[in-house]
Amino acid sequence: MGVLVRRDSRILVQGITGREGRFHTARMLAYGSQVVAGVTPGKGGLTVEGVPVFETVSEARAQTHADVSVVFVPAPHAADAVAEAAAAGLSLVICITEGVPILDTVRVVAWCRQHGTRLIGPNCPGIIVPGQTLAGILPGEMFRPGPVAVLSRSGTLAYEVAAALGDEGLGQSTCIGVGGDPVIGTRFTDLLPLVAADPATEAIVLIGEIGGQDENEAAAMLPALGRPVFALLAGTAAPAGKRMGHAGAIISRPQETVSAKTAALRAAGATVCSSPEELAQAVAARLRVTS
Amino acid sequence: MGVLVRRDSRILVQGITGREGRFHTARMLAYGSQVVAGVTPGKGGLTVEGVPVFETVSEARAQTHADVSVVFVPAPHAADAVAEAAAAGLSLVICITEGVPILDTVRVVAWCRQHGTRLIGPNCPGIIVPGQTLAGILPGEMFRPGPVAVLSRSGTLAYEVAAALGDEGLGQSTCIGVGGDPVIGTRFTDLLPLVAADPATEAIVLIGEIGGQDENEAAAMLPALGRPVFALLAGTAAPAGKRMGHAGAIISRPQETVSAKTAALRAAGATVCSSPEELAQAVAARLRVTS
Amino acid sequence: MGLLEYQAKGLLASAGIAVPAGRVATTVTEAVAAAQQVGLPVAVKAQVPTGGRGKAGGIALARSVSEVEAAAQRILRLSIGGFPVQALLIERAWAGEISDATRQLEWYAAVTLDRHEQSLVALFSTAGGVDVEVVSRQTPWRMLRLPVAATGSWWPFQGRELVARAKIETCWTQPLNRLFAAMVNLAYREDALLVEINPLFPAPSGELWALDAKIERDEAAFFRHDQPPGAVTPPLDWTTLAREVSRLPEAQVAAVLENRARQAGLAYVRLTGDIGIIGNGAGLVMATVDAVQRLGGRPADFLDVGGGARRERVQDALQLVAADPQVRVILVNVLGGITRADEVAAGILAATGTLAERGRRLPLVVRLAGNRSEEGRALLSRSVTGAGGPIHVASSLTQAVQLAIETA
Amino acid sequence: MGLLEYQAKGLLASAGIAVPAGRVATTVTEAVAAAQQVGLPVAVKAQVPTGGRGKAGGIALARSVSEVEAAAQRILRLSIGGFPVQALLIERAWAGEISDATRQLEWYAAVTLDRHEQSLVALFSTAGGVDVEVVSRQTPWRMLRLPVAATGSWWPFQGRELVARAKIETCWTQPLNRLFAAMVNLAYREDALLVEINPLFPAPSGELWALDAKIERDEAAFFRHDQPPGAVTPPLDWTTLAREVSRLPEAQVAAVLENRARQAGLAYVRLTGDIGIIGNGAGLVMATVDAVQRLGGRPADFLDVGGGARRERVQDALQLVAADPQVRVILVNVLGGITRADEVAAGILAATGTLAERGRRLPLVVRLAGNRSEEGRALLSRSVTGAGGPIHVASSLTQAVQLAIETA
Repeated sequence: MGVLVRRDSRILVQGITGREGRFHTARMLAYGSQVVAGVTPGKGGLTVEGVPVFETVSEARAQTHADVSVVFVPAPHAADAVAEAAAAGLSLVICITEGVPILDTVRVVAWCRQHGTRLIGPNCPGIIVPGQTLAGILPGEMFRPGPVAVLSRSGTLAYEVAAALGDEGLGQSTCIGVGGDPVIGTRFTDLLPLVAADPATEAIVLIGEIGGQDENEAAAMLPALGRPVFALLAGTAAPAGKRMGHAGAIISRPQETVSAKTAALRAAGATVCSSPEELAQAVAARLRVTS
Repeated sequence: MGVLVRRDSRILVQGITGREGRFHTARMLAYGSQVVAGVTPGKGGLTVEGVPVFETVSEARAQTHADVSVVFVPAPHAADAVAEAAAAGLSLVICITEGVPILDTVRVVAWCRQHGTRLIGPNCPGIIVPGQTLAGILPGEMFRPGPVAVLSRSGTLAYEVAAALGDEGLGQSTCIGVGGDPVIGTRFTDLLPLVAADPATEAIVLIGEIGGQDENEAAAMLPALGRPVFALLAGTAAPAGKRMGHAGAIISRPQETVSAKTAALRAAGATVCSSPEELAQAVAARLRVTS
Repeated sequence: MGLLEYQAKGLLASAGIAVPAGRVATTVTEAVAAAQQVGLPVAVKAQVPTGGRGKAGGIALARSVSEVEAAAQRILRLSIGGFPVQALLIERAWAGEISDATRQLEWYAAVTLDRHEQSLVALFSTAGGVDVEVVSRQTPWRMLRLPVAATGSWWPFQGRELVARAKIETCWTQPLNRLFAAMVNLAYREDALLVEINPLFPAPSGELWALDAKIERDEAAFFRHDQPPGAVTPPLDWTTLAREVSRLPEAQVAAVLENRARQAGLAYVRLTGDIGIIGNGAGLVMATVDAVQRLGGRPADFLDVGGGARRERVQDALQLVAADPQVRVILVNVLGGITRADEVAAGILAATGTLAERGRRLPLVVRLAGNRSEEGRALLSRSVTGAGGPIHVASSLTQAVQLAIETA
Repeated sequence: MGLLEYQAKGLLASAGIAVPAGRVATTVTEAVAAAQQVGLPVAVKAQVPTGGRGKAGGIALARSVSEVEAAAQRILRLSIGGFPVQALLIERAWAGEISDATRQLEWYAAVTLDRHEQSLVALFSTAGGVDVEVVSRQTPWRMLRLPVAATGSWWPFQGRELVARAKIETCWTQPLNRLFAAMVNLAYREDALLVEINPLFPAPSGELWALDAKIERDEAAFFRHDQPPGAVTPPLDWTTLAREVSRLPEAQVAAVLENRARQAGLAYVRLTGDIGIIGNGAGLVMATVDAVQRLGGRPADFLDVGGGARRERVQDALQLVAADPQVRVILVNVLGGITRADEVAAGILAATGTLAERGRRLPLVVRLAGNRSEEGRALLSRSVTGAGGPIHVASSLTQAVQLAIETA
């Protein structure tokens, strides 16, 4: 159980000796994640939070059989770190780093595709399968096991939704933050089939926002999923043409507004809500009916 | 029926107004192939052998729904032509052109992979499904319909084998020349599963040569195919370290010799023969037993 | 961040793209010298990091030295979109600027990031010029669009494709291939997310000239490039900023605050209400703005401090929002993850301390959750009676929003 | 086609890679002047398009002007692997050439095409020098191998990977990244299928020096590069070639014929028998060679005229094979596809005509099948009584081989 990661996922932390890497390694370990290796060039041989540090990903992988990498490497070197993980054959790379130059991302997304590596992010909070594993920076205490899969373009808004679901007594099967940058490795449409195929998932929550057309494309996919879908879209009050967030959302075309996305999702059968609380209540009502 | 191409494949010829393009378009049409469009930049609006010529592949595709391109464009521009066909969404591109710079091929192979386009060649004779369609330059009169799939690194040696099979009364289900260059779009290992899945194929002939390890990799795949495999390997008398042919075969490592490849194929259950006649007789004997 | 026209044209020239002869001038004297050097008639063009300078009177054609003097004098006194004109580009005037005869020959070429393609795309139109946005809205088929390989390679067939679709002479294939290869190369070299040439003039000689140009760089990649002038960030001083803002006409406040926020590395958009909004994560901040509006309040801004913000950054954020005279209450909504709520709390306290010293006492509504939120709330509760305005600590987003609306 | 050492080093230098100071000389006088310019001691190195020049005495260390004179005089009289020495590289001698002290610091770096990876690969070893082939055979783990992206991009992590696997100091990461990025870039720019630096000297200063270099370009890409000297092809004249070959010691015949074939664009490998073999398509020609050997004959060569050969090419092929004194019969095996058998027949007739005029009457066995083979056979049968030797037309490969063996 768990989409993309599971209890026995063997996690490698790139940039483990940095401030963020070290801090979140401790949190992941505390959550019960199998963090088996770290990589920081020039720091091979050290130990961080009991985790051995290697010079290169390929060495770390050979020694520890790590299969998932979580990247905390600073933005100027983050794409290189992701490329290294892909070349070393890791199947999943989660790039937490914010502020990666966008053309670096464009290049490394293509590189990952060539190497058959799935990239989540950059500029994302990672993945949590509550009660099993945490691969990223999501605050574990805000999540609990349950039947709701959460896919989100926003990290903190996903925590908010998880908290609201928790208030309704609902936990999450998996929560994946895909990242807020204009170019990301994995989008809603890549994940929806995986999430729908997960037997632990009874409902799907999509947390989208203005900008891009990922939600509209996701909408086209919903009817075939066989799971109720609930959506929350941020940016109703956002003016067109203004970039909301650093690398983030901007309305360039009419179909990129909240109202257009709401219409597309509703037409595809999704329940679109206007606040985390309303969304949590809608999910709870639906799951009570069906169970 | 037919692997990769079929009777109703809609063929586009890139470089149709050149000497080779025009000549082989006529031959393909005479064979019964559906050559629906040609492309030569600057010659849009002309007609060659009754086939309309377009400026670009995307225009040709939009107008004629061509799904296979056969490229006769001269070597300096061949990779660009292949890239154009891939970008226009053709699913199969067959590059006949000989002498394409190898690093052009390296680039365009990666490009085709990104676009989900299968590239056959370069420096290949193309594909024939005898009695149905010819997409390339194989001499149609040397082939006839039958149960033997032929995959070959060499064009002319494939014709030789087809003639020998014909002398034994055996025809071919499909014959694909993968091309003789060091870097090619599609290799034996890519094609073997497709050929084995073709109900018209009762036996598979691999025509290999010294150099590279494609035959050794193919050998690893044979046991799972469920079809008898016969092989002919050229270059028994070739000295090591000498390049046999322009871009072609060279023995760099011990496992690239005919004897090493013979051993690998035999160990995998293939019948390795020393001449086209012997091979044809072996196939005939085997198919008589099984039928 | 957008480069000024002369900077953009310098980069285009370095990539081998033809641009008109031109020189930068910052005074009337320099402008006259520049005009004599490039040769009359010249275009005198305000160099400001904003659009609409034509309509604002920031471009003039000058046929004589006295016309250059007059134009330079006038334009150097302008302020366009909140930006005082500090530099002029004096450029050899182009046929199209003198007569309308060649206006039909204004093409458009751009290389820009496309979210949907997840790569750069090349845009090309033979209907360029000032109305290109109208063209691309009303006759979208006239704006051609080709994806560019993730690796930045440009294939010759792409030029043929543009020529065929635009229905222009095939003799333009080579020039367009050269132009776009250079533009793509430039985009990668300079980490530009937009390289736009409009108008692009197809000269009878077969050359393509960049008559105006816009280049926007990815701010995330500044570390590997020379900083454009003005990108060096002085520390944010509240008193100076608040004084500057208080003197501006309302129409210019947004541009100044947004520019200052960009320099401070904050993602900020000014809106038109009275509740200042600060949070971490674009989605969360947008949702907070949405909630304020939905519950009947009027958001004054969107401000995202980003992930992992330290106290200094939070302090800057609060000071920036507090410098906006329309703000009557500030709502801070932080969900700790990579950001630590105790750092945020410390930043809030530092800011309210400073603001109180300068006499700006704003009520704050703070909602902290997640990573280190208890520590953060403890910090705030110990200091509620501190130097700033009152700090209300809310437990949920809805409660926080309601409190802010009541307070405003 | 391999470049000469000085050409290769010139390209490396143009890519920003450090090479020793050196100059080319074609006479003893020039050699002395060059030595004075680069500074004694110098290495005097024969510039020939073949390996093994060290063992053949083609490299000498010279500490004085008189030693330079002596070495230049001697080496300019050498012929190495069939190639008379026409140029010398006079190069500032490197520590390792003077004493063995730094021999342990001979590293190896190459970028070369890898069939299996279908791309370029980077090769690196700290056990370089003359024995690198032994190293890579006996201790293959000391020869590190990293695939290079199809697009030619080199990632910084690749240098870290090399450093970690080679167990050298991490201070070499940057120099190796710069070196390999430059080599990959050079390979793409020059269409090189091999860029090899051996030895590569890691100087204590942190620079990596290319002490010897080999670059092999893809002949198929010559159209977009300057032709290396010697690549311009004079037409193949049988009389001249046959005379030259007849004067050579047997050991040099193969090199000269193979070189001449390459210039004529023919894929030719000399073997040691008496049956000359010509065909179209490498696989078919190899199979023909194999068949001759299997049936008891002795193949004199492998010659592939390639696809779509016209008559001139076929004529050149026959003349080249006929210039080899060991050949007693020529077997032509052509299966028409993109090649037209009638063109081949016309080429055969043209060649036999020329050869007969010059008194070289060789029996031919010709097997034509496929595209236009009937027309081709008709042409040949009308001309069997022509000027050349007898032409036997065979109907199958086996028959053709048997006929050739009987005739030889």
